[in-house]
Amino acid sequence: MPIQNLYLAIIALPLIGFFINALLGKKMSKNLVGILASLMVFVPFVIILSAFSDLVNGGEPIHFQLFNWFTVAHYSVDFGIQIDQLSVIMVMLITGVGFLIHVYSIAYMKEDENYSRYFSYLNLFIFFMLILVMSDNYLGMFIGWEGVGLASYLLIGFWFKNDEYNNAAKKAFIMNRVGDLGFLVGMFFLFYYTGSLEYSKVNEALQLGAMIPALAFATSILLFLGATGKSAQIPLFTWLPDAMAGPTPVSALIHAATMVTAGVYMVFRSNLLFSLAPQTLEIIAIVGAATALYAAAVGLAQNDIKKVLAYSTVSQLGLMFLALGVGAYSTALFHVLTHAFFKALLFLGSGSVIHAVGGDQDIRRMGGLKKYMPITFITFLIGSLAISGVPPFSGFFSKDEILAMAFQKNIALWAVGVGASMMTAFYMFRVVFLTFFGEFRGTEEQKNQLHESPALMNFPLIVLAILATLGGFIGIPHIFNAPHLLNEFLAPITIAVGVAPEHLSATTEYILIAIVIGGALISIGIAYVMYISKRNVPGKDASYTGVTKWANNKFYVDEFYDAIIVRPVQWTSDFLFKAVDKVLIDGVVNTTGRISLLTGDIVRSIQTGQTAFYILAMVLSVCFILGYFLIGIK
Amino acid sequence: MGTIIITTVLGLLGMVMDILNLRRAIVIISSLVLIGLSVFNVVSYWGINASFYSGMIVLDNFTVAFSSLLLLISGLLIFLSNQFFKREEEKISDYVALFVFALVGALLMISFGNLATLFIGIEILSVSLYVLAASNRKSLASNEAGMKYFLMGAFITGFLLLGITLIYGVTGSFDIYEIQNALVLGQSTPLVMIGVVLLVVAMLFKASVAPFHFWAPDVYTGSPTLVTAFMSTVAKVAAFGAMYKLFSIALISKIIEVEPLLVLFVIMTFFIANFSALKQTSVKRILAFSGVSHAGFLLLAIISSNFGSAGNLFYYAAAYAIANVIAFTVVIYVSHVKANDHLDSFKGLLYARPGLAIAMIISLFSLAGIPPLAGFVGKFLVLMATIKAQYTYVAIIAIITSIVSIYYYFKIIISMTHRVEDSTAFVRPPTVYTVITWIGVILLLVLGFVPKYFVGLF
Amino acid sequence: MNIEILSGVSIQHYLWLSAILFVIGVFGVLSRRNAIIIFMSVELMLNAVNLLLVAFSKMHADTSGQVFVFFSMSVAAAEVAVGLAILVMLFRNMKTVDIEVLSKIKE
Amino acid sequence: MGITEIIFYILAFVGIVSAIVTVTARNPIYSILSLVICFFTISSHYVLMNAQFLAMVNIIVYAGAIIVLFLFVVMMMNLNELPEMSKGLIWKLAAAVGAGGLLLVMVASLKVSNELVQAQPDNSVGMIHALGRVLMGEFIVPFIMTSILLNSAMIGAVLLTKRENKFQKHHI
Amino acid sequence: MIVLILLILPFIGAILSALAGNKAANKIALLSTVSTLLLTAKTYYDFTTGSTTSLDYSTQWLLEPNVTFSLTIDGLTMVMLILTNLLVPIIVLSGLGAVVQNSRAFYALILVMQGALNGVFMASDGFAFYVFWELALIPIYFIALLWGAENSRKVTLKFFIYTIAGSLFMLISFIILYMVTGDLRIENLTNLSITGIAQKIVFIGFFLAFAIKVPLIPFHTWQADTYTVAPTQGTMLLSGIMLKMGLYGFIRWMLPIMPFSVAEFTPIIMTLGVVGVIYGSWIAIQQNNIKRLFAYSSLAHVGLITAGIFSLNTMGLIGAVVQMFAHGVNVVGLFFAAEIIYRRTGTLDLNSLGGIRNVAPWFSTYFFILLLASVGLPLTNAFVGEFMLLFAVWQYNAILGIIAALTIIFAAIYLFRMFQRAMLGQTNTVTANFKDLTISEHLTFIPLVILVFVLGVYPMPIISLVEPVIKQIIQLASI
Repeated sequence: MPIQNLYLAIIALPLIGFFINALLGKKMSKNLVGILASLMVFVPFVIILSAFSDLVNGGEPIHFQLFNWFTVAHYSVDFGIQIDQLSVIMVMLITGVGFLIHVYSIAYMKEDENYSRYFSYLNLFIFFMLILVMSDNYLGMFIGWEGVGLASYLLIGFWFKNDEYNNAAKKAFIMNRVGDLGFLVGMFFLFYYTGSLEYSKVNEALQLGAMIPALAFATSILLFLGATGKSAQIPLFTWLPDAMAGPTPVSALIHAATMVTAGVYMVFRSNLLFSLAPQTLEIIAIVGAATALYAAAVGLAQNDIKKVLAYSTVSQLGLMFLALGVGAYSTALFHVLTHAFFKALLFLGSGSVIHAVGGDQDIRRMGGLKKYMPITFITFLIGSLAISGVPPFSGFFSKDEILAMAFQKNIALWAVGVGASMMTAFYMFRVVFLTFFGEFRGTEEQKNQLHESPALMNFPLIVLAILATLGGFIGIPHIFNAPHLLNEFLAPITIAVGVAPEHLSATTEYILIAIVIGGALISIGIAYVMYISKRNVPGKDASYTGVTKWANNKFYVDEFYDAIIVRPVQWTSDFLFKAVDKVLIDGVVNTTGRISLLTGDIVRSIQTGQTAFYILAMVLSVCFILGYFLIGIK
Repeated sequence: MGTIIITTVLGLLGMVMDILNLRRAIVIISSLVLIGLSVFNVVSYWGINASFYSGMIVLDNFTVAFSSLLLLISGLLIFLSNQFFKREEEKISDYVALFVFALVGALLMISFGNLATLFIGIEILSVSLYVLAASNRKSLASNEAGMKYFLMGAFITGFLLLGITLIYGVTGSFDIYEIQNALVLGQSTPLVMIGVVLLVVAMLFKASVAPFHFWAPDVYTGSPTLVTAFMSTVAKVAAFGAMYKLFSIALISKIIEVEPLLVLFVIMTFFIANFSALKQTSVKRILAFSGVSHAGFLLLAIISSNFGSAGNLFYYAAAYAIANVIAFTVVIYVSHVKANDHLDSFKGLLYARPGLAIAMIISLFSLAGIPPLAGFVGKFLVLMATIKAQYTYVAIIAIITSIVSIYYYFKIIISMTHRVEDSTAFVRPPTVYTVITWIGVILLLVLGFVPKYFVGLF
Repeated sequence: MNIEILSGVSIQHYLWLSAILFVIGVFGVLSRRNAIIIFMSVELMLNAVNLLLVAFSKMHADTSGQVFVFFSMSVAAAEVAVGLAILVMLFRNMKTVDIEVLSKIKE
Repeated sequence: MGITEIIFYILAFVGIVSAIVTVTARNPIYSILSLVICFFTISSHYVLMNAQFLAMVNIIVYAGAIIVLFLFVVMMMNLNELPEMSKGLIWKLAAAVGAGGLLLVMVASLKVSNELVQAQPDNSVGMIHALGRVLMGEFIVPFIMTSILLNSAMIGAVLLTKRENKFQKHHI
Repeated sequence: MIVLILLILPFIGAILSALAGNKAANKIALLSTVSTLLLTAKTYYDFTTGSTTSLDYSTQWLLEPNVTFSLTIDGLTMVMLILTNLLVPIIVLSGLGAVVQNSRAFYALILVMQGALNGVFMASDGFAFYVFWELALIPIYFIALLWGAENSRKVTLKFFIYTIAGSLFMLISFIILYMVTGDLRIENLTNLSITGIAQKIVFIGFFLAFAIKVPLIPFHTWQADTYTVAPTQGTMLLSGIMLKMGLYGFIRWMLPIMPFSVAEFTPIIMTLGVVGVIYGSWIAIQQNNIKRLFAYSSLAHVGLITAGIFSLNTMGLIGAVVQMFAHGVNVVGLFFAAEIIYRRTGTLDLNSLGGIRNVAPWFSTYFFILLLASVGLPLTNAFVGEFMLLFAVWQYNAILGIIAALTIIFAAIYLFRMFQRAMLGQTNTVTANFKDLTISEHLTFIPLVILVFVLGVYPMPIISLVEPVIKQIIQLASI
């Protein structure tokens, strides 16, 4: 079946790229490595475009099985590929943005000695990510799910000589594993109650009522736990800011555009299940809103350009989950797309900046860069506008849709969302103003080296800037009477929603839009006043006080986790080893031995060596025996 | 019967050869004759169930098998005496004669058909062993061992004699079959039981079953090692053979009443012997206590067969005796080159003399009951019979104390595995040591692998 | 009940007498330290038993009991010979016949 | 009370007393001498029971050989001049308890002896003629083996006591 | 007959390598193990193709008592044989790079061990099983004692006495079974009508033997010390194959024979298993000796397998077998990695290691792959088994299942911590001169890594081999 092989190639090519680069990369020229790796992502992109066009033109989703993974009793899991509307969008996103980031990396990583390893990891990541979105069952998704975790681990800890980076990588992996536990157990529920893990069969069974609401709640909450890990939601978000230890393109690809949105994908994929459990949705909405607000608040006081972006990512992911929580699955995906464009753009832009200043990431030591690197400046500005929700940039559309949906559900959620996006606008422009305006505040040495990035790096910036600008038009609010292309395309997947939500009245909608835009502009204005007009530059970390200090220190969540989880675990481990294992359990064993030896000492002391004693003992024994018989016989 | 005569003549011949100045040949001729005799014995007397000389000697398969075992083991041990008594060559014929006479006593003990034969057999064996135990005249330990053994042995002879007398008083005969008949018909009055008990006690003493075992560790420790080897193999096997014959024929109707006590003694033996051995530092003494603990198993083999079958007893005895021959051979070698048998003297043996050390390890494994060696099969059979006889708790005690026993057997093994700086003390052992140990090892393996040819013969 | 083996003397008498002599022998073995005396006590025990054997032999009107006494005597003789030899040797080495010195090997 | 009975009691009394003296006398010589007396009473019992040959042998073997041997050893080693070694009170008590216990159980057991049956008295029993027949007929094997026993004892005695001047290696 | 040859071949190899010189011993051992492997492959072929070759062997070993010596190969046995005979050549191969004193004895012992292990798995009557069970202990004891670390004597003695104590209780159980049936062949033991206290005694006897061997908490304290002092090949044998004996015993000799007691004790054993999972992993978190860390991790893994077995669920039992296989492969690989570190640096202390990845990329890669397999990453061999096991435990009791599933977090914590501290970061004086792998070391790792992926992606061969056996066992085990 050649057509299947073609789709198989989507997955296979990145894997092949991984193997070639991993095994032979050292011997190949750097350019070859980069080009090969990029091609291995680009070709799938082209293939998926054809699938996309098929689907757009009303073609059937592609679904086929490769082979049986395992079958035990009536439980069976196959390796299956499913390319439907949802997958196709995700694959396009992954391969498309992935390709751009590969290209960007060719230039960005030029100097690194482990160039080929880097690209092999990237390809590996793409491979797993594609498995994640193309599998036709949960276990397949889980393969990708864990696989991207692995790739993320490898890439965060790419510079493994630095132990801080390693810690960050380890933290990311372990936190993800906490989520994976939820995913795994959630799968058990699905497997047991629906008898399968294949999406279509699961949905079929769910529609037939395979799960009572309580079960659906348990299952969905467990799956959501998985999603919080991968998508950095409260309470499992702390790894993402630390994950910025990896090379910047990695942050763009994995920790902004693709991997972290896997949680959204998963919830979307399981929308039927989640719709069966309204309580879970409420929890998701609340968690999403809280995450959005919290991360935005932390973002206000960060001075590391990548950290700011990281927190903004967490915050945006929170918004996506807010959308999921209010049942607006396709809206969440819409934001995934736009976010991928502008956040990848921002990260790559920041990478460009970091590249220019020689690796420094602190915005307090930047400034005035717009004249040195205009392309970066413009694209970064576009990204910032998009994330701030300024029309007509893409972020506006998706964010507006989310907020409208939230408003419909619960005004408090909406308010939180608005608050978060206002903060977002503020801190993004704080970054823009501090980085690109004013005078350069770094060292002379750095100043002399400031330069615009090479074309290979600018090309992705430009492409992404275009996407960030125009991407929003695939989902135009209904009040403008244009078709919402995305929603229509995704309609077959969102079986769960059943009845489309009622649209808000036009007036309300206009008011909401106005508030969002107004809020964004106000925030930008404040930032302008603070950082351009007053030329404020944030001081040293130590100088912070009050709320700012708390925000700068991420409200001490890491410390909190350290105190209530990490330390107790370590302490308990020591205790178990030293007290329970060595003293108690082994002590019992050793004491048995010692008691035996002691008994030996006592017993052998009756061997006194004195003949008279021996004879006496024998005589007494004989007396005893005879006495026994006398008593027994009479 | 021919076997006993030939053995007796062999002993006398040895003394004659001494006169004829053929000392060097005595040892070799004696042991070869004995080993040959063990084969001859089986070939010519197997399947004969008969009594000789007015029932003084009773031959059956059981007797033949035990005789051959005793002959074989004695043959192997006497082989060593050439080396062992090297410094006293002029007395070698005396030693060998004493060994052979002791063997005659042992043979009488298991072929008796009359208590007189048993009594004389026991005394021949004992008297020879008293002398042999004390035979290292300059060693205080040997003196002490000989004296202790003699005192207690003579004392127990009184009990034995009293027991025989009382049985005679009740039954009017010394013939085991007549006693059997008389006792089956008679009641278990105190007079009968006191006779039975005293006989049993005397046999338990010879077999070193607790609480009549006290002599064994001390005497084994003090005696010259070759004598210890002889005592712990030939004497013990003979004692158990005699005990079985006595219990299963003469006392069969009354021994059932002693059975609870015997079980108690078995348990005591396991407990005392195994725990006492734990902290010993002399290898000989460890083996002495091990011998006592195996006496428990041997007695258990007799009890668990309901005094009706000696298959397990023979198998166990053979496994035990052969393993002991190997172990003592190595101990003799080591105490020869190191002048003592302390555990520390064994350090480095594995690296210096791997052949001997491996044989020793195998024999200790067999004693510890680790498959697939004969010792394991023996324990397996005995435990099986024990549980079949509804003595599950005894089996469990046996198992638990066996676990304890592993500790002291392994103390020896571990000692041998120490690496030492200077292993020159371990001079090349005479070939005969190596040959004997490996003959033993092969026997152990054969017994272990194809037990079906040795178990259930009678 | 009373089996008279002699006129007026029953087997019971001899049982008692032998028992008493035997136990005196046992007591001697237990209570003395001098090896010679212990030997003699053992001889006493053996003789007590011999007496009983003869009495039984008389009772059963059976010669074999008396024959057994022969064996018993020769055993006693042999034991004494060996025992005294050991004793002499011990005495040469230790200059004593106190059996309490024989407790070097213990535990 | 017949004459036999009276003789029995006298002999028994003398025997027991001399036995007690044997095991309690301080001086070994006294012990030996009283042991001789004891043996004589036993021999007398044998005569009483019509076992004249045995009585004779008893005197020859015990009084004649064994006791002389004892005496010889005691004299040779001057054992009677050795400082008295006496056991502690506790030991003596223990010995008494042990022996007493044994006596108790034996007496208790021997008290009832109704299972003993008397055969038709036969005066030839104990006569040398009958004895010889049985000894050389039925009991020939143990009889011959007794020679081995004595042989062993002989070798043993020689082996152990023969003095030699040569250096001897210690065996362990 | 092929069964008998398969049994004897390693012993012949042992004799040959004992007779060979110290230099040639390892080659002869390798040759022997490889030929055993080939024969196993042939047996596998016969087995799967249903060829008429008889896979049974039986002979009367004793007439009275009626004891036979029987060997049989069925699906479960086949899997265990493949595991054993696949890993032993690798273990032998792993020693090629190291200098072993008295290597002929060393390799002879390894081969004896292999023979005994094959015997344990093939035995189809209680006596043969017991004999091989004990026999397997001896070579490993000596390997650990003679080629182990300085303080090996005490530790190995404890190990030996501990394990043999367990097996002796099993002997009692077998004897009691014999009293009931008059026979020890497994097919006659399964439909027993023994109940009540007798079944409990039998059960406890078996349980002690297996639980100590596995080891199941709280019978595990011999394990970490023994693993640490034993030479690495010994540790590989111990952890890779030998502890599977206990698990195999659970499946083969406990479930079908004592269904009532199993049902009665299942809650306890399941709890012990799951507690073991948490306990082992938890302790592993703070361990600084690599081997000790692996030992505790092994404790966790086998706890899970035990729990899976006693869930009495097809999924659980098959998962257990799959996981046994996977664990064998992974743990051998991990210990080999530890061995390489030890060979080159002379230490296994995490505090003094670090930065090895800078200097030994190949080694790091293999190590990392095996580590991932041990963590249970999907597409590696351990994942499928772990998934099935957790699923089965979860089916038995959801709470236990969730607790057991914590292992996926813990495993990541301790293994990644270990990897980071040993392999990542800057090199130091200890690790600066760390040489990357030699050819023979490559050859050792490669098959393991291949197995990791092959079984991860396609575990069906194992599953289809054991499924009929497992179904039968479950049928017998369900009351």
